[in-house]
Amino acid sequence: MIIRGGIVYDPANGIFGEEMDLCIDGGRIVEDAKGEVIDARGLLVMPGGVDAHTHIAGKKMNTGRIMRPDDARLGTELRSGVCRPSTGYTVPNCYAIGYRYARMGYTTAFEAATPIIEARHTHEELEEIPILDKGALTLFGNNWEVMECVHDKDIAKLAAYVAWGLRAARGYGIKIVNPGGGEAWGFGSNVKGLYDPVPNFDVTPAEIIHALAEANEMLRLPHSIHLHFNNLGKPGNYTTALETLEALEDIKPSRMRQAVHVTHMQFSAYGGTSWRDFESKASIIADYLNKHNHATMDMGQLLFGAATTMTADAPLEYGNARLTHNKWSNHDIELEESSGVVPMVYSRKMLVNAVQWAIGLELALLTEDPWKVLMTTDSPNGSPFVNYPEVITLLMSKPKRDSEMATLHGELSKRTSLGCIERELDWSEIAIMTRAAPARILGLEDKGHLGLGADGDVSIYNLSPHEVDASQEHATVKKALAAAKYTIKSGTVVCKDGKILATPRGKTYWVDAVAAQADMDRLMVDLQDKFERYYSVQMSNYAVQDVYVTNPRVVKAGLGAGPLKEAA
Amino acid sequence: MRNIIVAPLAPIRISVEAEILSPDIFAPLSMEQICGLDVWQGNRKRKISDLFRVVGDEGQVRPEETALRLEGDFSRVKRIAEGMTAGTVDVIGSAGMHAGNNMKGGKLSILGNADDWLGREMRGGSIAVEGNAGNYAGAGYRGEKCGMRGGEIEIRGNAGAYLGEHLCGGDIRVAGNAGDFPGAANQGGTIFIGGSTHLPGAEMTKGTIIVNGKAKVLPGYQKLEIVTIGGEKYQKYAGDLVENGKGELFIRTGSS
Amino acid sequence: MIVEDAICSFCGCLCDDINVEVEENKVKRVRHACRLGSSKIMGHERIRRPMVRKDGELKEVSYQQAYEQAAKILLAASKPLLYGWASTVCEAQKKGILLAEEVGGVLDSTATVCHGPSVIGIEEKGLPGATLGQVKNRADTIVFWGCNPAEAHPRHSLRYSSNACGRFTPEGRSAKKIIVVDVRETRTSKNADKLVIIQPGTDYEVISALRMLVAGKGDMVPEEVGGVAKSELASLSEMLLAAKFGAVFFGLGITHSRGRYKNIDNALSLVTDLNSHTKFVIMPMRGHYNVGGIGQALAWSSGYPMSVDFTRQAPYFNPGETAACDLLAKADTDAALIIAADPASNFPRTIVEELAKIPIIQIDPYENPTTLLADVVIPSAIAGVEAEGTAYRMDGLALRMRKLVNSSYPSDEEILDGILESVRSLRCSRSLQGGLKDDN
Amino acid sequence: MISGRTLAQGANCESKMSEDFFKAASSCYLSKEDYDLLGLSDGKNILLKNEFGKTVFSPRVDDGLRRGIVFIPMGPWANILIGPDTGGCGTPQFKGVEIDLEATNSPIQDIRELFGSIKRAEA
Repeated sequence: MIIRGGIVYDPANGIFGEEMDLCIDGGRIVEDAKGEVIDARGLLVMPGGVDAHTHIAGKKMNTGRIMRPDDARLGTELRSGVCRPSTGYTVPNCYAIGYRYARMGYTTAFEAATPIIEARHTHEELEEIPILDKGALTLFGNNWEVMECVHDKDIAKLAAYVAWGLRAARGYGIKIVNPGGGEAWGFGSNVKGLYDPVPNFDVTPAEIIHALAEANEMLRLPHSIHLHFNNLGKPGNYTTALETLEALEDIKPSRMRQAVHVTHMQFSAYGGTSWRDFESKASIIADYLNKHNHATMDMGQLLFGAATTMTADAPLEYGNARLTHNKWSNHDIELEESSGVVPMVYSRKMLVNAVQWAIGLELALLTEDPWKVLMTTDSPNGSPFVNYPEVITLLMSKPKRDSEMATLHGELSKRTSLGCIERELDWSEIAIMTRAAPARILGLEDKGHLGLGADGDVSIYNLSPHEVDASQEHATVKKALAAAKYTIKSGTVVCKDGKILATPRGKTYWVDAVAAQADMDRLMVDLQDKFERYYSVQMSNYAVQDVYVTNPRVVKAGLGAGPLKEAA
Repeated sequence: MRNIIVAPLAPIRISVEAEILSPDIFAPLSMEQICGLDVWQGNRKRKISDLFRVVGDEGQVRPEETALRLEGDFSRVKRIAEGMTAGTVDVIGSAGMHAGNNMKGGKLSILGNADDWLGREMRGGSIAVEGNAGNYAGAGYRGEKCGMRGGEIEIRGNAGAYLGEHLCGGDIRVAGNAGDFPGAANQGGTIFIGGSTHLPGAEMTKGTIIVNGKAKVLPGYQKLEIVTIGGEKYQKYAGDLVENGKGELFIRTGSS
Repeated sequence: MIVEDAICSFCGCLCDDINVEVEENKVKRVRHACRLGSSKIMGHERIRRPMVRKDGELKEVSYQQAYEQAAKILLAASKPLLYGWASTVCEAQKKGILLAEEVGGVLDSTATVCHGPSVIGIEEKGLPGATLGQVKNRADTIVFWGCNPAEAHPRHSLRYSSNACGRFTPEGRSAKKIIVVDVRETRTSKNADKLVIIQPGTDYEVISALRMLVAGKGDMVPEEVGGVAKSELASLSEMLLAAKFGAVFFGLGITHSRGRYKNIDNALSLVTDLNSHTKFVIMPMRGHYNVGGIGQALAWSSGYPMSVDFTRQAPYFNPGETAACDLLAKADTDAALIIAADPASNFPRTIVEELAKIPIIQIDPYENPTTLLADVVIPSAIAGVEAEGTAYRMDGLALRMRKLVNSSYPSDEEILDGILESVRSLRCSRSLQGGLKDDN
Repeated sequence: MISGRTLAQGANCESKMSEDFFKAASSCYLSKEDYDLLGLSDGKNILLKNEFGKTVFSPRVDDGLRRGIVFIPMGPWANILIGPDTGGCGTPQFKGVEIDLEATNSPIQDIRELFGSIKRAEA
């Protein structure tokens, strides 16, 4: 396949809006190719989009679907052509997830949170999602074995457990959600801060996070720890955010990447002492990130309208349910986690929601280096992913932000600095925040760029980047981003003019990390005891079998994995 | 007024979904165009004229100038007058499920019985049923917070269970009895029941329910004073206190 | 040969510690399973060959002939019902969902005569739940409301609930409070610390009274609710509030009674309210071993967990309208594919009489009353014994069922594949002849 | 009347044509008082009927039942007494059904008799 004459943005390879041809053969970018010619003359061309943090599969997602038939009916699209029927808006069915991401030019999406014991379910759903390459992060932050290793300061055994857990879950990396809080929720309480001990385990969230970061680097995992802070979603929590980031300054990354990725920072950049005096502290967070290089983040942008909040932060969800008097699902997971799901509507009339909306944008605009901040909505927590074009246009257009702010609460300008921010992102920066940076942050070498050997994932938009002024013509930009002219996945046109033409099966990434045998042996003694006494399933029935990952892409890590190729 | 008559050509076995039976759809179309409209019978898409005799005045008009008369047994025809905004629909017989669903204006009259989900999520207009209505009259869809938000439903016979579930506004009057749980999670509408019912106003937070017959009252209702409405004495209750509700429930004295 | 840690395919407990002794491809002995599980794994007299009804009699045919006959029936129907799905694995369920889409049918599971009302209740309120191991490790107070696990889920108590020992419950039964709420004494209530007998059909009122008591508004509760004295309810409420970790398990006693899903709705609210005071979770006691799985698979593929109508090429969901019993009671379906279920036994008789009026395809390992009414009978391997695959436990945990013995019968998945192929080739040849949909 | 799961019914629910299932599912449990009041004794059967249908069961005493409550294992015999109305939520009301009962000498229909009487539509 030859993609002819596009205006290409490939920031990972230093290409910023150059007219050039791209060739794909055997599913990869090559020097030269024959076959189908795609006319992209004058059009915006970028690598396929990569979403490093989204909720697309597993128990939480299905719980959201089951409790929300009201949401399912909103997104109904008929079965037609190669497509099975779509339903849902905030909690779409598996098919809709694949089609809608592909329609926007995305080709890769990572599920953000899976407990090991429920990973089989996650993979069942990932397998049903068409087109996309995907992976799932594995939850470790409230796991008994983790806390016991942390308590014993036994990082080697912890690393062995992480390796074992990733393999059992066919998981990609370490996700930590409200560390210690999930365990405390087992008896209905929470941890209050980074140094508040976890009941019954005599460890602090700070210790858990730090130890997991050490284990992460000991195993040379492709991704860093992926962290959802304590106290998330609470006024005044920016201090927890800063404290946590400071506590990780000494972590030496084992690869050329961050030491910690902080997810949906919007929910952790809150000032004030209550919802009454709630205000943005985005500038302080951005300032910290500008001065330090060990951390990256994603926005977790919130948009007005319907959302479904779903997180392993179960106490937060109970709070949400009581606050909004909405439906509440909770799911505690033996020895490992807890979680919750609550539907939500963010209202333009609510000052709190307006401030939240502004915080996400401030974070992205005040952080100078676009490689440090990803465009996400923590879908469907801040808003469903189909609204990414709205977020991108807000980032690219000051007039759009101003006209939006004019419709919001009058107090807003006192609570955030968004109105004073002149910065408008350009296509290079957007390409970084939606393609190059998520791939690099995740450690996906073949994604997010268009260099030789990269995956043949390309998105082409019906938009001339040199002619359209994204600042003024934001409506045109939004329309173009919502329905790609072409989405090409591994060299196959999967979507043309917003219509799905093919639904190939995507790959599932997982990390096979090797730990020292002696540590693994010590670990097994612990685990056998846990399965005999505490788990409700047998150890032999626990791990995800190969049959659940039919198109795996195994990334080797850990001991003996050899020096890893670095991203450009 | 432009009059259009629709009548089944033969008894209907597999139910028909005919959301096009609405003044809003018919008004701007010629008779030929109307006859070409699709309805669904199971997985078969059919022309309306395959299943129904359709006759009426020609002339493109506005919905409020359109009178639709459905003659015969429409009890297996669903979604009659869905979303209608104006005009009239008279069913000279019984109507199937979801009649007047999401209705916004105009008038729907049903001479016979109405099946379940009559006036589901209705926002305006009026519905009158001479016979009985099924379950969920004036209710919402599964999982939604709001059912009927406005308009009026009058049922001269009995109503089924879950009458006005999640009611957010509007008035429902039932001359006869109502099934279990009328006005459950009522958030601001009014329900009048001429006969008896069971457990009215479960989790009601706002709104009013008046029962002239017998009704078992939930433990979350606080007994207040006796009041007189329209010359009759009623026991007033406030609730449902399980939800800190401020709804008002009136049950005619001597009946509970 | 002994298969260790086999997973039992009877009830929603999915006990996964079963040892099965197999000799010459036959199950000889089952260890650790309860009576229900052993009976299931040991097996019974089978249907031998596929059969098609001719002149009123079922006659043996080849599998291919049976698939083609099934395809003809499904394609001739304007609203075929594809019902059952609880006692088979997700791999078959997924295939069934695809078949329902392709033939434009309504897919419903046995949940609609079981915990269907629970699902509707969850749609109203959500489900504050947990995995069973969480209950095992933490629960000091357990409520069985309208369920009788001693007879329906015999190992529940030992593995997960009343008699289980875990990290924070090392003393097992002796340190727990067990509460049973029912309309009668049961084997389960014999092991309880407290039994509250209520009048049939009063669950909703009793739960409302408990909610008032839990919220400290007991002074407004009448002296007697549902046949239970207020003092009795007050002591129950105190027991609930005294829990450090409470778990409510509920069964068909509450879903099948007057109030149906509203009972569950209110119970979910009670548990939510209790969480303002202490920790509480709630869970339905699912009957068939993978009735949870069809709910999960349907939800991720269609957005809805049961009773999904695909006739208009897009999923539509509305139990009360699209559930199997609704369609049959209103004679609003014209063919039925029944798999891994026995509606002739389990539906009300008047509904069975309606079912008998339409063509029926049955896929099942065993003869049962539905066989007596069926037009096409296709014997299958026993999922979870002779065929492996995924099942979801009552708490939503997915496990992989092991294959214990080989079978000469095709699996449910293979049979559905066969029917799907026949549907596609029949449709293809008909469209070549120009007459597709409107040929009835 | 309430219908529900029992161990014996459950253990035989995949061998419904068997004698064991017949024994398990064609029984009807009632309180001692009701049993005596109806003049039941060994060898006597009991006829249950309501607006939906009638059928004969083998009566047994269950001390856990209160007066006025009859328990029948779920199955095709019990289901003769269950109405088709799903109450708008898809599920028939299998429990809390009103019935009349009387002692009888009539035999219990076996499973084939039970279904032999159902009229099949002409193919």
